[in-house]
Amino acid sequence: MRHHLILRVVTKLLIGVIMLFALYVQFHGDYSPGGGFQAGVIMSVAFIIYSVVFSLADAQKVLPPWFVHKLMAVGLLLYALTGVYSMFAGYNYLDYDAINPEHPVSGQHNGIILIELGVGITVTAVMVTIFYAFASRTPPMDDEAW
Amino acid sequence: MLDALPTAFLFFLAALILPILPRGPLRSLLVLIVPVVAGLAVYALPMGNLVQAEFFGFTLDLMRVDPLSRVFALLFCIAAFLGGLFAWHLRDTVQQVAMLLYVGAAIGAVFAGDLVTLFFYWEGTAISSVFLIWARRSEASYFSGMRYLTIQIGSGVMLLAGIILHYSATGSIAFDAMTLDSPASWLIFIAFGIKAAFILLNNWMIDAYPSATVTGTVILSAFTTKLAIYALARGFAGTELLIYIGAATAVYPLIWAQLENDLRRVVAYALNLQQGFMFVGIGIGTELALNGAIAHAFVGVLYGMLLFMTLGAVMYRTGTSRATDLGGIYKTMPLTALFCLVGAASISAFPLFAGFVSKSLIISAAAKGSHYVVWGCLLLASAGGFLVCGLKVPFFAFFSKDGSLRPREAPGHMLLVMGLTAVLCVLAGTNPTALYALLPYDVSYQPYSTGHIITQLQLLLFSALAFALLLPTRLYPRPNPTVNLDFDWVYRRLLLGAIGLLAIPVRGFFRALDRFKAGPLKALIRTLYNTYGPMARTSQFWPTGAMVLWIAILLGVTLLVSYAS
Amino acid sequence: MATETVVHTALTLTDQLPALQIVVPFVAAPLIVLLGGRRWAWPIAFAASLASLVIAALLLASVLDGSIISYHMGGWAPPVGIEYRVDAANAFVLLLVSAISTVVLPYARTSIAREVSERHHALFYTAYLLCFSGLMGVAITGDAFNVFVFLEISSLSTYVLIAQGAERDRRALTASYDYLIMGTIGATFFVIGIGFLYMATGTLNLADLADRIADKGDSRTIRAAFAFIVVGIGLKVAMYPVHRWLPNAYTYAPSAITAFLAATATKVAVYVLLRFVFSVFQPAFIFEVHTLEFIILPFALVAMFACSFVAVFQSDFKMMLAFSSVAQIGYILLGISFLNETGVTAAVIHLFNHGITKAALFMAVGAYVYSAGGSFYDTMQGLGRRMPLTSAAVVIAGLSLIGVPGTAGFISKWVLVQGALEKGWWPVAILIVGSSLLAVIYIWRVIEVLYLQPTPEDSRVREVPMSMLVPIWIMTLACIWFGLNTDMTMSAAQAAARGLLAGSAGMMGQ
Amino acid sequence: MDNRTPDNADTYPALGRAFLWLDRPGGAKAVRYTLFILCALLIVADFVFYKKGYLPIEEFPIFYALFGFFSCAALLICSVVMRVILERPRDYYAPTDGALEPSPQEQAAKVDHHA
Repeated sequence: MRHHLILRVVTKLLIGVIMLFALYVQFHGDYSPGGGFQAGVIMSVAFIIYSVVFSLADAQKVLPPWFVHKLMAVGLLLYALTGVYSMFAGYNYLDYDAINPEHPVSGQHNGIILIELGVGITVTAVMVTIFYAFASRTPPMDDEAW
Repeated sequence: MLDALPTAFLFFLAALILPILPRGPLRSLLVLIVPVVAGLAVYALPMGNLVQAEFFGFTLDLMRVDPLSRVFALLFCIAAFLGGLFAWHLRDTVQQVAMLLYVGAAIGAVFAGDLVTLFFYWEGTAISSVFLIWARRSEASYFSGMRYLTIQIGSGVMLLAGIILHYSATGSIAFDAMTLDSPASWLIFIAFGIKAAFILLNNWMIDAYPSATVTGTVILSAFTTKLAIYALARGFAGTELLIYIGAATAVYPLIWAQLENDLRRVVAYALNLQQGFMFVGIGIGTELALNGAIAHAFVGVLYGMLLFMTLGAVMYRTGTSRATDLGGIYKTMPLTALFCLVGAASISAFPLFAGFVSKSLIISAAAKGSHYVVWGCLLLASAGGFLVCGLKVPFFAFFSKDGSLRPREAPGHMLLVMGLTAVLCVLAGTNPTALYALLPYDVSYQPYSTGHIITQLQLLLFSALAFALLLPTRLYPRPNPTVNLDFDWVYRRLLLGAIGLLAIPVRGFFRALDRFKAGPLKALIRTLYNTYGPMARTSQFWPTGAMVLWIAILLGVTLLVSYAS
Repeated sequence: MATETVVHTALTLTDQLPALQIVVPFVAAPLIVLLGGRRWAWPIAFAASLASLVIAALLLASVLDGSIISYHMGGWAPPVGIEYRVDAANAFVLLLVSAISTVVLPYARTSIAREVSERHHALFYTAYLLCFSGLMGVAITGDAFNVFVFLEISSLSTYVLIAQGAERDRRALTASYDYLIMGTIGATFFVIGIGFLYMATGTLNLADLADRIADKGDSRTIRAAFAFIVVGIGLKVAMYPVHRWLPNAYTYAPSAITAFLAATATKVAVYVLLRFVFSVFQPAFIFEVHTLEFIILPFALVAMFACSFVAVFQSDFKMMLAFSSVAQIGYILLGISFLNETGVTAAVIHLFNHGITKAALFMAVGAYVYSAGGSFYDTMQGLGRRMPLTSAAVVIAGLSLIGVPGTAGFISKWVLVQGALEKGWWPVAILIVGSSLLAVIYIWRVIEVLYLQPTPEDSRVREVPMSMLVPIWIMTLACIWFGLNTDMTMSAAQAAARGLLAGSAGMMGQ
Repeated sequence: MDNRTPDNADTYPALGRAFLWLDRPGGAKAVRYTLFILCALLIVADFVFYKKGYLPIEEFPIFYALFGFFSCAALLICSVVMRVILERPRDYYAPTDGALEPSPQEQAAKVDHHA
């Protein structure tokens, strides 16, 4: 899509905004509608648009597939290990009180943020992986042929 | 230290180690040392139930040590030592391992305090000992071994059936005295009886002993039947039926022993006859009689082994033990001949020899109980036994006509062990108090009274007189190289014939089945194949849609049923 | 939410066991991806499985006395929060699954190395661990929706695992795809059923559900829920006529996976079925009785015969065993449909015994695939002499499959026949014995191929390595052990059956 | 091949030579006469010594001697008669029966048993 100049410019402008919005949704998850799942999808949209407009190869330069794989695992581990931490602290699995036993409410907040971050990372990575998986199949025709 | 381990395991352990050792004297030494260690251990064992194990909810007594079991275990250790020494020249792993396992199983069975353990060792003796027969590695010994195994396993199966019935009736698996009042005890009784070689159940013994190897026969003769004697003494002491069975068993083999050509078979018959004496002793069941039976078993092992050893030595040197092929070899095997005479004197209960002190116990007990017929039978068996084993065996093996055989004297270790056994026989005969001291009950019995010695000598020497007078005439059945029909004819011929008759309807049935197979059955299989075979709808790949359709149908039906009800 | 500091007593490791049961394999899965190396994949998977086994054993030991462990996720008390609930019935299943997994994994290492290309190994073991933790989760959780979630985790990873067989046979892809469609429909039905239940009762906690259904009694919604749940889980169980995904899936999956799935996946599904049929719904409901008698019972009987016949005519050992699995599931469902204690005991015990038997057999199939390159009868000709240990295991496990006395299979069939007679359904008892005869035929065919046919002259087949033989023989010996020593299995199965038949009381435990 | 060594009495063991008188003419006769004498002595002894019996029949003079002689004679004669009924050829049961193993005379080149 090298010749779609407008698209390329607009995309460049939009990607930052999309990412910012994703982060907003991510970190307001504990107060308002939103959270890791939605944020992860939005975040992945940024990468997907980039690869649609610029090219899969460029996108994979930014976010190599092996890295995405690791991200999936990291997100999941973040979630799970938060729970494990509370177990070590002597609470039930995923009992966020453990994060700040003096002040359970703040513990709950922090716990949810951690969890949601894990979810967000994983969802982003999974969405991007699915896109990569479909997109990296041999293209039926190249851009110039449109 | 050794009382924590069941004595039988010593032998099993040795059987495990033996194949690792290099082939040669080291192995023979192991076979020799184990019985010594075991014997010392048994001698030192305290009384009581020493080792127990849990097995499927049963508590098994692996080591019941009491005077009765100890004397038999001791006897088996001695027999294993003698047999091991006799087999010193052996370089056959199979036989050596089988020997150790067999002895171990026999000792284990003696110490078994409950029926389940007894059963395992019972079968163990059967399975391990058959290899001593097969080790001859001839076709005849293979079939003989198969017959032996079938009968022995049959005994085990009956024992098992009896145990199961006994357990379901009483809830106990303890091996104690029983009475013949239920199918369970009858089954156990017959199982014991097969191993003990009751009359008409005895042919396995005659068949198997001479079929085994030179060394195998010696070992075989010592354990299986004596183990059964132990079992009978433990379980059925005082059973009156045993007296009559014993009397019959003692008399029955006489004629066949007279006719038999193979001297090892003759000895087997003679040993079988001695079993009869023991049955009588057990059947009478008084302390005197029981002691007699056990003492007789004890010395029976000694002279039985001695006789088989001498004949084994002859066979080792000449390759045969048939009366028609032997004769005159006392010239070159004089020591063997001498030992054979000692054995013959022992089995015939000559005064000063082993049999005298034990046999007189039993006959006295029979006479005391005024069992007239039984007493007569035993007397007849004594006289006839002397005729076959005391006279016929040494005479035809070593003296008789002079053949062309000039074998060398038996090897050194055989002479040593035969001498040792002969000395034991004489010691037991001259020193009865030492023998009686081993027995479970206290006896005050003096075999050496003048009257007793005279009557016994009368009996024996006048039998010899009959032999001497009739031998040159045609009234003496000289050995012929033939086969004599015995009870085993029933299962080796009659039963086979019966099976042949049975085969006719069976064949008819299968013919009909064939016709059925060709017709309707084939059609049925074809239909089944068309429905279920690889090309049929049921086993082919179903399209996803079809599967989903089935789901929908199933859901619909389920909903319908649950709504309708 | 608490606004003041709550006094909190710290939990000990023992209290955390129910959570650890799932968390350990579940954390291990992404860990493999993160570390990425092929070298680490197997040790991590094995360590996780072993740890699960230890935990399951500890759990079973602590609930054998009939007590119940309840673990509150995130500190939220049930019925609002998610509850993990361990009693004798599911501790038994947990132990079975983790034990099979721990035995299969060493086998898998060798077998998978040959059947799956190396670059997929890390992800393979990840999927395996996810499947494993999903199955464990289904068994341990006390929350209906959580059951669905774990069921999906295990199912999705199973689809992946089955597709791994594609390197040996491309048909694995279609098999996996079929299973995906069927499994998804099943899961959907199941979740619809749960939705109905939620509609009718307003709760998702299984124990709470049972209580409320008992209070409320019969209603249309509950009947619909029952139908959907039975059909949904029935799909997972591979109930006849919706069993068709199973033979292909088992046949084309990698050997180790087949062994693992055959011994665990359908068994866990049976456990869920038992839980819902007997604990959540009241066995006294007439619609339930009718459903069991008019639908499950006849289909179970049909499965026993139809699939055994198909098995008889198969020419692929693995496919034969797969069909035999469907037939054997027929026995389990039959036991359930008796609706008496003996029948349920038979179902539970057959669940276990068939699990170990099939694990042994499928692992043996894998051994033939490993050594001879295939599981068709014509590649296995005369291998009884070339691979004596594997073939001996096949014979013993085959006898157990037939139900010869002295093997595990006999025990379950014996109890099953007793259940039928107790009910007075002697024709069913005869049918049970009759279908066992079909098992004789198809096992005999294998034995004939292995022992009575000549080995090809140029055959270079050798016995498989110890790492495969030892697991095979562990399972084979287990077949004999549990055939002779029935104390443990029978008492556990009876305890489970009694607990299940006690209805909601079984769930609440008091 | 010890079986076939030339028959030379000097090669026999000493003990074997000591018994050789048995083979000489009269050797057997000597044994037989010894037996007769012993039997006669025993009959005498029967009346001389006291013997204790449990059964009345034992009190009968030389009961044991009579019993021994007549029962054995009867037994032997009985066997001769029974042989007519019982005797069968060697290969009655099977062509490979134990009774058929070759005897040393039948095997010209007998294998060495000391091997």
